[in-house]
Amino acid sequence: MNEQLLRYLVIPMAQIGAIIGVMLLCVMYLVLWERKLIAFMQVRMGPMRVGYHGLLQPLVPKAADRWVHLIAPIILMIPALACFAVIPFAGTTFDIAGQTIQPWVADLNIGLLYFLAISSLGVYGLVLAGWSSNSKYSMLGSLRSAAQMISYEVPLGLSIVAILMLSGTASLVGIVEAQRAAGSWFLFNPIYPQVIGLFLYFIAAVAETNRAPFDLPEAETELVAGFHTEYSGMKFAFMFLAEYLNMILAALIVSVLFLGGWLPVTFGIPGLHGLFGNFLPFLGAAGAAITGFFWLALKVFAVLTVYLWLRATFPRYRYDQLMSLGWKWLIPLGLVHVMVTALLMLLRG
Amino acid sequence: MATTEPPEENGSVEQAPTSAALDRLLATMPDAVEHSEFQRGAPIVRIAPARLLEAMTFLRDDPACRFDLLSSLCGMDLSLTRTDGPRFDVVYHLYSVEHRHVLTVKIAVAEEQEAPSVTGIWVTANWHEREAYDMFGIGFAGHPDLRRILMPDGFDAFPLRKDFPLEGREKDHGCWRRPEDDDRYTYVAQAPEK
Amino acid sequence: MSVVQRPELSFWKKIFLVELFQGMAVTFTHWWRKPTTEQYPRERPKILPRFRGIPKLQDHADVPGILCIACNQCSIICPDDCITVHGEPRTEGKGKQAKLFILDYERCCLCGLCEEVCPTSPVPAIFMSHEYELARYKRVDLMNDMKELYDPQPTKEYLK
Amino acid sequence: MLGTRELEINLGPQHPSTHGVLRVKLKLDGETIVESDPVIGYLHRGCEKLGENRNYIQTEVYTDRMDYIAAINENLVYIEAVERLLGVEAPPRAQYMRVILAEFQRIASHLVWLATHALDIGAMSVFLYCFREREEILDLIEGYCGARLTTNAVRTGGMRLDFPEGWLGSAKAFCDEFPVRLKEYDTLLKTNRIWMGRTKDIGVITGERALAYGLTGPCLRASGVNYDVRKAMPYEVYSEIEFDVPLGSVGDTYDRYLVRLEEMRQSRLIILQAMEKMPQGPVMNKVPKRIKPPAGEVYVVNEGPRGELGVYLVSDGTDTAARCRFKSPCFVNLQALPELAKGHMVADIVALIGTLDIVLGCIDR
Amino acid sequence: MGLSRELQEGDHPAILVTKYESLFNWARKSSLWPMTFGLACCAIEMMSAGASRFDMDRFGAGIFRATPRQADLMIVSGSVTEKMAPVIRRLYDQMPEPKWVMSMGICSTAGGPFPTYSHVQGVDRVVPVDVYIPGCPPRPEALFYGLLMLQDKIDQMKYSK
Repeated sequence: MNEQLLRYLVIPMAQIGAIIGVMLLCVMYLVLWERKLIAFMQVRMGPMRVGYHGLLQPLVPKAADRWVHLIAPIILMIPALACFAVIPFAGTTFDIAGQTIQPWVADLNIGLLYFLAISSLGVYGLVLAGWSSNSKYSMLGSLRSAAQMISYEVPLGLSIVAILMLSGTASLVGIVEAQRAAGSWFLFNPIYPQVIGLFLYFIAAVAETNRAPFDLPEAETELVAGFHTEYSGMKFAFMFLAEYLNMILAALIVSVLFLGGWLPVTFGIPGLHGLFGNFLPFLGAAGAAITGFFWLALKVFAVLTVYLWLRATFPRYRYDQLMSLGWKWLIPLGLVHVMVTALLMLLRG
Repeated sequence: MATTEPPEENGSVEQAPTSAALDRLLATMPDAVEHSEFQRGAPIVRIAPARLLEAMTFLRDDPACRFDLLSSLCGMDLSLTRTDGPRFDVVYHLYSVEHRHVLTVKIAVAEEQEAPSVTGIWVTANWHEREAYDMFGIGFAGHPDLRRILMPDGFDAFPLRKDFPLEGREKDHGCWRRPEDDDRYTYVAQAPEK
Repeated sequence: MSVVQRPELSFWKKIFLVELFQGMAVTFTHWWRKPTTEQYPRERPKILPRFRGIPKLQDHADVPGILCIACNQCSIICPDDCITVHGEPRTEGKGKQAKLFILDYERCCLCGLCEEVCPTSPVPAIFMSHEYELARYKRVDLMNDMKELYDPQPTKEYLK
Repeated sequence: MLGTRELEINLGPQHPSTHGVLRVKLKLDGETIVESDPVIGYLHRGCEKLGENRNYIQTEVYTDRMDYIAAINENLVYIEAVERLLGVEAPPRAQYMRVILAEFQRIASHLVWLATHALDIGAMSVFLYCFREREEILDLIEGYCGARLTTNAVRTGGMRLDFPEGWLGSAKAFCDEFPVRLKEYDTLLKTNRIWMGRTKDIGVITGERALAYGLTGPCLRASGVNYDVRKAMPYEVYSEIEFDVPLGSVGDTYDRYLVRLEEMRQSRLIILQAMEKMPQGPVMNKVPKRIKPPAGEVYVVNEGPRGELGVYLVSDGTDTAARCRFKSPCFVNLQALPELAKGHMVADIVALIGTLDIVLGCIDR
Repeated sequence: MGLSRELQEGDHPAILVTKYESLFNWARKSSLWPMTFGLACCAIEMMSAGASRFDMDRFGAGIFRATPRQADLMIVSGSVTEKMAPVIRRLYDQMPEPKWVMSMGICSTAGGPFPTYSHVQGVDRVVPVDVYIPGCPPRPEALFYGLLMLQDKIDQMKYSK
């Protein structure tokens, strides 16, 4: 009884707590990194005055307001957090105080589908937010956002189909294991390097998370602030958090699907293949888990940096151009990509 | 009646200035021109208000004039200097891209009169005439959308008239402060007392 | 006169997103460039000699007493009517000197016309100083009489 | 039961992309603009009334604050009007100085335009790069006249002061560096597919229509009409300087972008030529201390960065003008917005407001 | 930093309340989010202040929010006209508490060089103002000086509710 309570309640709860805590911290520093990086790209300094080079900046909270029309930000926030449940942060299980800890909350065999399903829920939050605000700007913003997210689910799914074919499983842990078995990241897969897949996924993910150059729903110069124009205080903070959580999530999925998840950066390079699998051999399996987490974090960081880099560089698409890009270019490209993958697997595999 | 005065002594030009467009206008419709002169080398012509549209259409379309750009249109309050005549002038500054020449056209409008609108000749006159209406209260007959442009819709005077004070009237300046605005936070000038 | 060229993307550039990567390269190189930021208030900005800061009064060693002769030129030329000068007979020599000099910084638009018309020699009595840090919590604090116009403003310095 | 209704939306007056306090009433069908009506006057400060109440020297201060992005050009046209009323001229060196400063101001103004236009379309870095270059020009302007924006630099009968020592050297250094920076903007925007997609065939206006609307400046020239006051009615020493007037062929937002960028290059060439040709000598002619022009009237136009700046001064022989009318190019250009915007999407309206390059201070006066 | 200063003065009687207050004040002053609210000439200087050379982001006040609901600092930069004043009042009312107002430039401080029929003679007729920054327009450094003064003011703020 006690044992089961520990295994099925306490540990998952602790894991969830840890994930939420770490992720919220990540979001804070992601915002700071965004401000800093873009500042560097624009030859200025960014936040400098709170703590050393501004490192305490993100700890500063915003003032809270009354809790009316609260539900929309929560609907935005919960799927974003729920998706983290299936993300494997490292590869090996380890023991703490006699309990085997897995570095993921749940290894669902339909993990990828779960992710797709849950993350699409967020669009309801946007629509509700836009509708309930009773403001035309918010309405336009949320409508744009909904249309955009629905359109870009398709190329997103198509790019994932190829991965599913290569790995033969929808479990995220399984996908990374498949990359380990294949001997290289799926990005450099010997059968068919998934460069187009990565490209497709990346573009679609940027659009899904409403980031530049696809940040139409909150296009500041057109729609003031889009669907959250009328939000302030805590509710706005929720929306803000959800947006950045989604960014981190998208980067995590990119890393897991294409960049080998917790596998080291050198994985797949002949000669360096097995190196850097474990920085902390004296900790045993836990050391391997920490190392895996480190590599994953590094990859996520790199992907996020590219995100921000795009934001610093490009102008914004117009709504109809965005749609035509999605439907006329990305979806056909995705279909061709799936077919080519299938064909090459048939020929070479 | 058309009269051409010699250029003023203190103008910056030495020889008598000429204007082909002005000559052409004087030759074609001499009865529409009330007065013409040169000031600082620039031709100025005063036209009878009733003949304005005809003259302006001619000035725009005639190949020797071709004033295709209405550079500026403004009103002017002459109540201090022209006490016996109509109160306002409407001044049109024309330019021709093709011939690179200029012409200033004026008409006189009394306070209760309306000037003919030239929006049918140059689209750009639309806002200029709205501004002249807003600032001087000059009406423009035939204007498609004559309402205030710079001042708020409810404003009840014409600020560029000479009898309107620069500072405005007492009622022009509102106050939007509310009693609850003050002292919402107690502000302590020095460090908190111990 | 010449007509500007409208560039079109060639087919290969279109396919391989060349211009997008070039753009990203530009931002990338800026990443490593030295930031141009001036770290006010830690670094003081470089003030150019002709900078027109807030106007102030000054005296000169060659002229005994108050330099300002209360000629009212500055208050006449001032487009904002923010200067009020009253004179009294000069304590040393003949002529007038300023008794009351009020400058309303909340209206002064720093145009510099007062310094231009000031007839005193060898330096103008009213001059545009190089000070610019002049925020106040209250509007009343922005009215300055003669004493405050001579002395440096009691501003709080922020150095960090 | 179900019906479609046009959505009415208010853009501004507090809106990040209206460049100030412009309000545009939009009627939308979905995201397509059916009708737009700019509402102006939120910055109407009564400059013309002040021009009739202040004397000629004081009014120059107000010209600074009308077109606050290009104050020197606005100063220049006003002072030229006063000079022509008075019948005086500036000495040659002062005329060259005016040309140099006006062209620097034109570059700075176009940089602000590019920055805000790019920011409206979402290119954030271009905004900051442009402002970096603009800071260098502002340093030059501040080094000459002592203020960054409200310059008050030109005086009736010449210039107040000569260039300070070393000024021409730093101006030359800026001109040498500038083409590299322009090249960066080109890389980021000119051939960028998103930028082209957002600007090509947006807000097309034909030359004939543009003239009827009274558009001037780059907006007119992008439609292919060759009208530049600097060439058509040369003032100061523009007749002695060789430069090119860039024209567009289509008259869309992209053409206006290209024309303005080319104008920056031409302005740089004008500055370099003027610095070379500039003679030594006095910078101020003798003018009376109290300016009392004889009665008469004058209408003077100049080529500002946004188009034809005009000043109509009527003197009644006193030291205060009887009528002081400022013709602003932005006021006229903005009038064309409804025609440009019709049938485009709501996202394009910010690109269109940007491309017209409006300054609200200049519109409302 | 207000926090460290408070910590040095450790012998404050109501230590818990003070710490709570100073933490909140420190948080608020270090993360002022201004609203993009350009009115006239000063708005251009405000844009300069946000751009590379001066970089308002250094003060934590760099995120210009387009909507009043997410901003806590309104920088009234430039001429306020009688036509604009009701709009300013409405935007101010839409801002969440706590909120601060800075009046940038002489036009908004007292009407400046425009004593005319259409110009509000001081934005304090419209909204309560915390800091006045004269200058026409103030240099970006002068704006930062005002910002620092405002941070000082927030530092010493007490909660009346």
